[in-house]
Amino acid sequence: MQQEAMVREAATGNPEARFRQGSALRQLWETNLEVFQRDRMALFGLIVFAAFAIIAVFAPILAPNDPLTPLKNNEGDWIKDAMPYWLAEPGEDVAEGYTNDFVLGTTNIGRDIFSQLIHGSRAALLVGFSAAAAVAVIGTVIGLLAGYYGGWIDTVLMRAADVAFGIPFIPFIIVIAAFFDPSIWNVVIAMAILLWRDTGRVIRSQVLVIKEQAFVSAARVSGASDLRIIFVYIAPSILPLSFLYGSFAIAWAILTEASVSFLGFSDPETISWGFMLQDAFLSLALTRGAFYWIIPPGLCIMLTVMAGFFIGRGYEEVLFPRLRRM
Amino acid sequence: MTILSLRDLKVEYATQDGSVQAVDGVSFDIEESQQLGLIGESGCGKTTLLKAIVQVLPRNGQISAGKIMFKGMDLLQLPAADMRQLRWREIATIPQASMDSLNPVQRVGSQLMKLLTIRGGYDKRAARRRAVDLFDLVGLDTDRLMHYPHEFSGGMKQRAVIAMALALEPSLLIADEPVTALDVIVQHQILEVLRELEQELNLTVMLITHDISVVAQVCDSVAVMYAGRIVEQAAAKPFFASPAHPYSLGLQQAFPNLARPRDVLVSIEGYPPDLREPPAGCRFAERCPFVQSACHDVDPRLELVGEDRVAACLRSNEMNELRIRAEDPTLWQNVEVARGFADQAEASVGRGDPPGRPSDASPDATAGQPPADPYRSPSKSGIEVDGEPLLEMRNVSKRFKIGGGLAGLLRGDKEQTVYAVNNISFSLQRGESLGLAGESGCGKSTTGKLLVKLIDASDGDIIFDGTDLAAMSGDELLGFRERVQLMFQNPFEALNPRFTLYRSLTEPLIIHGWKNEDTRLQRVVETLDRVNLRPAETFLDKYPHQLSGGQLQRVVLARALVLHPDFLVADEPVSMLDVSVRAGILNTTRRLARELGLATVYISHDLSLLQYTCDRIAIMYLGEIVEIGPSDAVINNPQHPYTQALIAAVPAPDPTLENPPLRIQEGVPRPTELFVGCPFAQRCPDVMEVCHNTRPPQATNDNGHMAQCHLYGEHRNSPKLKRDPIGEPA
Amino acid sequence: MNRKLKRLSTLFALLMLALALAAPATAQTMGEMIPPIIVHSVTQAERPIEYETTRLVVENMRELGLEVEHRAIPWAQLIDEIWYSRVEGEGRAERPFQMTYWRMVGRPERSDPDEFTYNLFHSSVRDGGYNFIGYNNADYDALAEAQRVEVGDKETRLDIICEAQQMIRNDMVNAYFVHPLTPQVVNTDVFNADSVVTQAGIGVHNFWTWIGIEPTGEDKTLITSTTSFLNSFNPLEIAGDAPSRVTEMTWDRLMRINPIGVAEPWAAESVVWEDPLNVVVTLRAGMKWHDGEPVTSEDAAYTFEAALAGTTQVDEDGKEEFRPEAPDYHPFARNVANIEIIDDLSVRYTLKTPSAAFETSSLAKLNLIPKHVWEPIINDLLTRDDADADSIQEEIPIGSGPFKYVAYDVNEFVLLEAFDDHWSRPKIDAWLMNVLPNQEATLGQIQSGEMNFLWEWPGDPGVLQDIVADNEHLDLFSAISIGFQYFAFNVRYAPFDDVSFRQAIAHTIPQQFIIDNIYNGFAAPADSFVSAALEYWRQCEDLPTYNFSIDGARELLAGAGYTWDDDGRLRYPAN
Amino acid sequence: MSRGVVYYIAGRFLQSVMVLWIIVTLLFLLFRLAPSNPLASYIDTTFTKQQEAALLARFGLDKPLHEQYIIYLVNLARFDLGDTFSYAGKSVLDILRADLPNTIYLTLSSLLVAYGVGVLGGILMAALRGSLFERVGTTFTLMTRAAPTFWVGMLLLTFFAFQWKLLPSSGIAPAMVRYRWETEWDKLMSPVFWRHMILPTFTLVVYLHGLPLLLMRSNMLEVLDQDYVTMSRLAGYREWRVMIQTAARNAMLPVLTALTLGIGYSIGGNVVIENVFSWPGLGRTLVRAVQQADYPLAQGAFFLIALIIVFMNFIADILYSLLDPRVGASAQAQVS
Repeated sequence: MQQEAMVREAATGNPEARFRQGSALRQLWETNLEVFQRDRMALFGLIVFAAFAIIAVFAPILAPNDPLTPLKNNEGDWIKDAMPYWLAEPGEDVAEGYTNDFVLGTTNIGRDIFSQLIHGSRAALLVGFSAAAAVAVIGTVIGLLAGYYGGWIDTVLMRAADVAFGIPFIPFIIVIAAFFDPSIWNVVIAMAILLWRDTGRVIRSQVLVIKEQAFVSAARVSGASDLRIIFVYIAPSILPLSFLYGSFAIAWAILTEASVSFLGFSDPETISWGFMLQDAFLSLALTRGAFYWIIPPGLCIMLTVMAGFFIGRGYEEVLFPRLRRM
Repeated sequence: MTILSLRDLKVEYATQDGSVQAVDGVSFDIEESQQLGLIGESGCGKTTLLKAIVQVLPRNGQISAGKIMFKGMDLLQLPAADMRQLRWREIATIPQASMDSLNPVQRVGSQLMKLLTIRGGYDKRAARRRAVDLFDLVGLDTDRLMHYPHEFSGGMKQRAVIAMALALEPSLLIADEPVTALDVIVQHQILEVLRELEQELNLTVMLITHDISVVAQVCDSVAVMYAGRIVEQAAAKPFFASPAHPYSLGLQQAFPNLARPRDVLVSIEGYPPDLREPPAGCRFAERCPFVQSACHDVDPRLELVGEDRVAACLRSNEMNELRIRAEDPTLWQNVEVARGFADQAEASVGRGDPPGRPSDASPDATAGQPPADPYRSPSKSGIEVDGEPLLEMRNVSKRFKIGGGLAGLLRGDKEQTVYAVNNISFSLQRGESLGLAGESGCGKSTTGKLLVKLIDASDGDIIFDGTDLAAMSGDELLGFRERVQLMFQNPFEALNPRFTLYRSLTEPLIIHGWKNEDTRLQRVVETLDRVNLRPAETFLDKYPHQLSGGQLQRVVLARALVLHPDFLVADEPVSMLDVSVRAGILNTTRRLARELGLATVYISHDLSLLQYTCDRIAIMYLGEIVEIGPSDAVINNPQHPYTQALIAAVPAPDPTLENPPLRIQEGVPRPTELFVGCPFAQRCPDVMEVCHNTRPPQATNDNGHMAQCHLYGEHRNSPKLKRDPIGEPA
Repeated sequence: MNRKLKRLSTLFALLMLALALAAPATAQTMGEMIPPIIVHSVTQAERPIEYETTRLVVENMRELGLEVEHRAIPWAQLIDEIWYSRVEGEGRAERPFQMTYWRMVGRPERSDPDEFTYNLFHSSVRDGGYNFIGYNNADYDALAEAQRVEVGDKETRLDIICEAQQMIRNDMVNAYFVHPLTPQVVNTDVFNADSVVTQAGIGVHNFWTWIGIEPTGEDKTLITSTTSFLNSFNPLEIAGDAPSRVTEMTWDRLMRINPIGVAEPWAAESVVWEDPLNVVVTLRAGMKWHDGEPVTSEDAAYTFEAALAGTTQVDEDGKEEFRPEAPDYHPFARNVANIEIIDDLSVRYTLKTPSAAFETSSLAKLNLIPKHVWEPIINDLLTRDDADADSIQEEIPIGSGPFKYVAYDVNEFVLLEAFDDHWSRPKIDAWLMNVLPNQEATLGQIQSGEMNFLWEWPGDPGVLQDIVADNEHLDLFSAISIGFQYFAFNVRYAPFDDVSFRQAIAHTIPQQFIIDNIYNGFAAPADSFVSAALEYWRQCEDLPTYNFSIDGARELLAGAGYTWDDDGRLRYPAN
Repeated sequence: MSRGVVYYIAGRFLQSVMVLWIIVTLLFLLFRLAPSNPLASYIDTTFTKQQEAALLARFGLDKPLHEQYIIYLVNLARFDLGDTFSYAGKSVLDILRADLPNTIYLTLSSLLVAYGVGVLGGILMAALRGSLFERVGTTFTLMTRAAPTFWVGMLLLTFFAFQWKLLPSSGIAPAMVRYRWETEWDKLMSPVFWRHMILPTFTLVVYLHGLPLLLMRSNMLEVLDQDYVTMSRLAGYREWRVMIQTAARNAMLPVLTALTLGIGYSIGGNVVIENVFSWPGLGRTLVRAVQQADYPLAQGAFFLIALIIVFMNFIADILYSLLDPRVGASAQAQVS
């Protein structure tokens, strides 16, 4: 009786209204749409990602300079550590005639910060999205297999998750990054190896719940095969959860890439925001008070990571209206 | 002295889609030591009423008008702090789902003592004494004072909550659904406790429930609520004798009564009005069989219709006449009933005993014939019984292993075996219906799963139409799946929330190779029509959440039938539904089983329901069938002490019928060991020495009525053991 | 396969060979394309200067029509791909390195050109030693050996050293471009700036400053820092830069390199060469070990004996192999044939061969160690296989130097205090070195006074300059280092086996631009492995210059027969 | 403690040991199969082939892989992490022993402050559910979680240490203070140490407080919906009692678990902050060890961090089963 009331409340109070469409794909689309319609913050996150994606794609066109080649003045010397011209007090030393070339100033050896920022979005998004995809796919598959089949498959996979939970994440990435050629893919690989653990566990427990639901038994009684049950009945309910973890994984990946770059384990040929911060730190930005080296990349990281969080939260609010959890 | 007095109370909920008038002008009084039962189906506003009285409405809820007077104080004018003081000291509340009302991480006694010290001003020692007394009072073992809630069974938790409610000696006790979701024996005992307390402590009680039999057992007056309004209020006896509102009439007829079984139960079809836009006239008009045109326009007021009784019906002056008309099930605007009634009449011809007539232990009808095999169906369903049975269970057992394995070994879990089903046998003819009953954990649901091969038996054979289930695979299994279906307990879970009804119903067809979309559609429409979802086309594109519980359960039934199976297992098919619509589902199922020649196994804890629907009933205890036989024989002439207890525990929806005292205690042991003797020996009131060490024989009479009990074997005259202390099985 | 067929196929193979040989001949004008070249450096994170320089040069090399990959990897990996990947097929990396950024740091004992002259280029250390570039020139080997033997006659030795420099410069096996200027900062509130001694090629962080620096007030503790490891204090180990600062003060030496780079007697009262093979060393009287024991000729003798100690083992091939217990110092004592204690304070060392560098690289190199401490340790080690003397860490290191050990916290700091019984007691009371890998922190501390002596600055010198300009209490010192930065070529393989090619690459290095823009002016142009700081050893004729000029490089290449194809890609000379 | 709980703990412990064994094995393989040269940190002018062989022998690197593995396991079991490449005469354990307390102080102080702030904030947010303050507050918290810690650290350093010179910029204390500390106790009693702790702690708190805050908030919202909370309202308890004693107490359980887990993960995650603030802890040592190719040290530090994480995961499980009697019971139900 109580449950009926709950379900009815849930149905009319809308949280369950996410189940509206027929085909799994359309449904997913609907869920996604709902997330962004309901949650303005999630929409904001989506817009941020979209904006950075456009910037990343058109980076070579948008960036006024090569991010790695120092700018040169008329004498052929590097224009080092130039303040953004619009910040400089009158009389302060701003290299003449170059103001348009470096709106955000130059680095310690004269690289254009604005161009670096623009190119940095590539690394961030590349790492963010590929790591998120890897984490979500691996986690979902493992969660589905472990949850659905149970038994020794479950045991093995969940022990593996325990192991993954026991490995310190940042140290692991550092070691991976130090042992193999510096590359942004190290972060992606390390995340794929370790971070499926959360997704996998949650999806598994969700599968366990769904698997026990009567409509799944009904499908089995009707003669549906395991694959049909997994993909037609269980997976569609799970996918939004994968998206949720995927969005958070984007955020973590960007943050992690930044940390690893900051520690100096990144590929110096790939400009990333973390690399910019490391460059600033090594170039003694703090002593120099060169906040214009520090603030822009930090803000970009924060913005993209926040976008991931917001989107993840949007999914959460739709999926667990009561358990709004971070 | 009037303890509580409501006057024209209105409560509104603000929702996204406008405001809902959950309680709309409710007035009533509760006098000192009166026990008022407030009856209504889910969503009628009874719980909201409670929350309004103690003023714990959710944030979006608001009392928009009216007065709540408590002992002369206007509660709505009372400062919040004073109101808080009033709670529990004066008005104690047993909330709905009180099982979850105990803080899971605090010991029960501590919670009780905390209440006594903080709210009651007791010092620690006195609080402890009082807590012990309270435990005693509600019949709880005082040794368990310092146990955690999870160490309590459901019934014990309920008792504990009652103890807490009584702790500060309130003037008024409000209990919201105090026995819902409890097993029948536990339910009986809680009601017993309540009844005793009422008498001992002279309690003033307001009891909120959907179950009129509970009210019949513990209340001296009744108020019926419908769609936010009180539609009738009366003293209990006159109310049950002669309801004065059509809704009350319907409710009364919808309830099965073991003592006075009905041929046809009434189903009040339809559902309550949308309280965002309540109708201008009578709110029950849509579902009322006696509706007149005026009913849609005029809003009936509560009027005095007799001594101390009020009802809100425009036709209350014709009520005596209506009452007589209401006896006719066809009246309830229900095709089902019309058809079902006809079926019933037809079926009666073939049935040995007309329902309602108690049969003797030694039936006369089959004299001269060899005693019937209790596991085979006697020829009484109006169905041909010659030839092979459709389904046969032969000494089937199901064991589950828990713990163990490499992981378990590492965790230090000892491997354990749960004997969920233990050596049961029965057979089922085409078209026959069998009921499986027992307390939770008795193995009846496991049996259901075995029957449809959701799980496989550990031992024994299940033969379906000549083929052993264990041997099935591939196409054969697919063929089996086509012929055997399962109907689920919870309609809200049984359908994939992401599928339209059409998709849900067409899935089985797709799986079984129905390639043509048109024929599939045709079959789906036809089946929806069959289960009275009409016009069927309007349902195809709907999603489960857009339907009411009753409609959903019809869809579940439709899905089960869409393949035209031969055999249906219905696991608690109506327990999640409101009483007013239960009968509808049962009637439809029963009718379709007939129409399609379907063999049915009903699994339910509700014996009256099984009596209503089944040819035969099997009583299960700890995985074993302790008694099986024709429904009427089992209900009216129970042999096994356990069956007797189960039947005695069912509350009658009639205050004049008092339940016989219950002779057993609550608490089914975990089935983790096999018994040498009788599994019921631990709880049996008639236990004998032999019961503990010898398996009881199966005593069968000619009627095919079997009980597995020493009372009917060679040891029938052995001296009975004293019940206390409870003997361990040897 | 029958014989006929076999013959036929042989014939066919020969035909193909002939065709293959004929093909380039028919092309006539062009050689093979030069395959992509990999230039190694460490990562930007590790050493930005090296990374940026390499980047710049790589860019310029590309302008020559070469396909160049800049491979920036962490030091640990770089070692693998350079040091351990010299020869085709034997390396840890897939193929031998081709060209890499490399650097040599300045140390006092490198004030004598011997180490660089011999170790960097002698063909005997080509396989496992420091001649990783694979230079193999018999003429040069002769010079490197000769300069070692030339004891008495400094002039002659100078000529030899000059000739060696000339030869290396001509052959362009290493493309030198700068000697860094080490910027160093002293807090002149605490110390008298005039008492700071600058040692040629090293800077202000030298023994003479440590013992001579005068506190101006009550604050008599010198606090400095290092960015590198403080990994061990062991008189028989040549550890990193920072620990060396500690060992040179804790343990005295018979001679020390003076500020102008010449060895002079220190713990020795006198060093007298009886002949080119015999030298008598007489200790100062009254010296004590930090534990109070007197310093005697026994100790001076044992210092060399310990360095010579070792066991001879026979390896699988039956070859005898000597394994010294102090492998770091063994090379410096190897030339000693006999040690004779003359009296309490005098010892005679007899050499196997005359050695010009014996004073600088042996007497001024070996730490004087107490026999009573080390003899038991060494004797024990001789019986064991699993450890060397350089893996020993004394609980409390005992030396006889002007400073004695007080406290040491791994990777954190080391604290020394003045040894009151020393004949040349320092003017400060305590000497403290913190480990501060974080340059920001270093700058913060030198400004706040938490630190008063900054000797090691791997960061941007311009920042330091600004800091000093802003803070009156800070003085900036700088000195040209003995060390140098260069690109090393693996001369074993094409195209770097060709002098002209190497010389052309040298032309692509914009020396002045690097000094101005990357070093912020804190570097001196380099053209040899002997630093300009070592004035004496640079009194040579002008060495050849390789000005930055892409066109010059092209001309050089064209002159050597290299060609460019239509895509502008550089090709080897035909044939 | 009942038998069930003991079984549960013993089982969990065994499981943790197994997990650790797998991690240790992976660690071994990772370091043995890594492409970098394990002896890179030894290269010097005088480095010869003989020395190389001797070194390989000294560190046991000349033996076949499986033999190395056995030796490695045996040594680990005795908690012998081997010798460092770069610190003569020091074992890996010596170095880690010096680092570990510093890391623990930083981790604990930041976690305790962060969880204090977070729990209180979470209760506040739950109490003010739906208000503007709550929306702004949670969004702000999300922002702090999105900001890279090292970046926050850099900003704080710029202002507090470099511009305003209010607080020290790095390390745990000037060496002249430090060398007088003979025991950890001396360190903890030193105000200078605590002054050095302020900035890194604050930086971590900015990041760390988000998890407990959001977790506490959602747990509170969940618990406030529970029947026993309604029950205590019905029982007429004061609102603060309902919020704090009943709701917050129950909502705290997962937060406490998160805190326990957080100790482990923070010790591994503080790597970046330790480097920004030159905090002489495990993380800084790990990074330096990796950079200097001191593999035994890097491996040891990694192992120690993993050990702490696995141990804290174990503790969290146990703690949860002790704090929440239901978990212990379900464990017990499996055996009884």
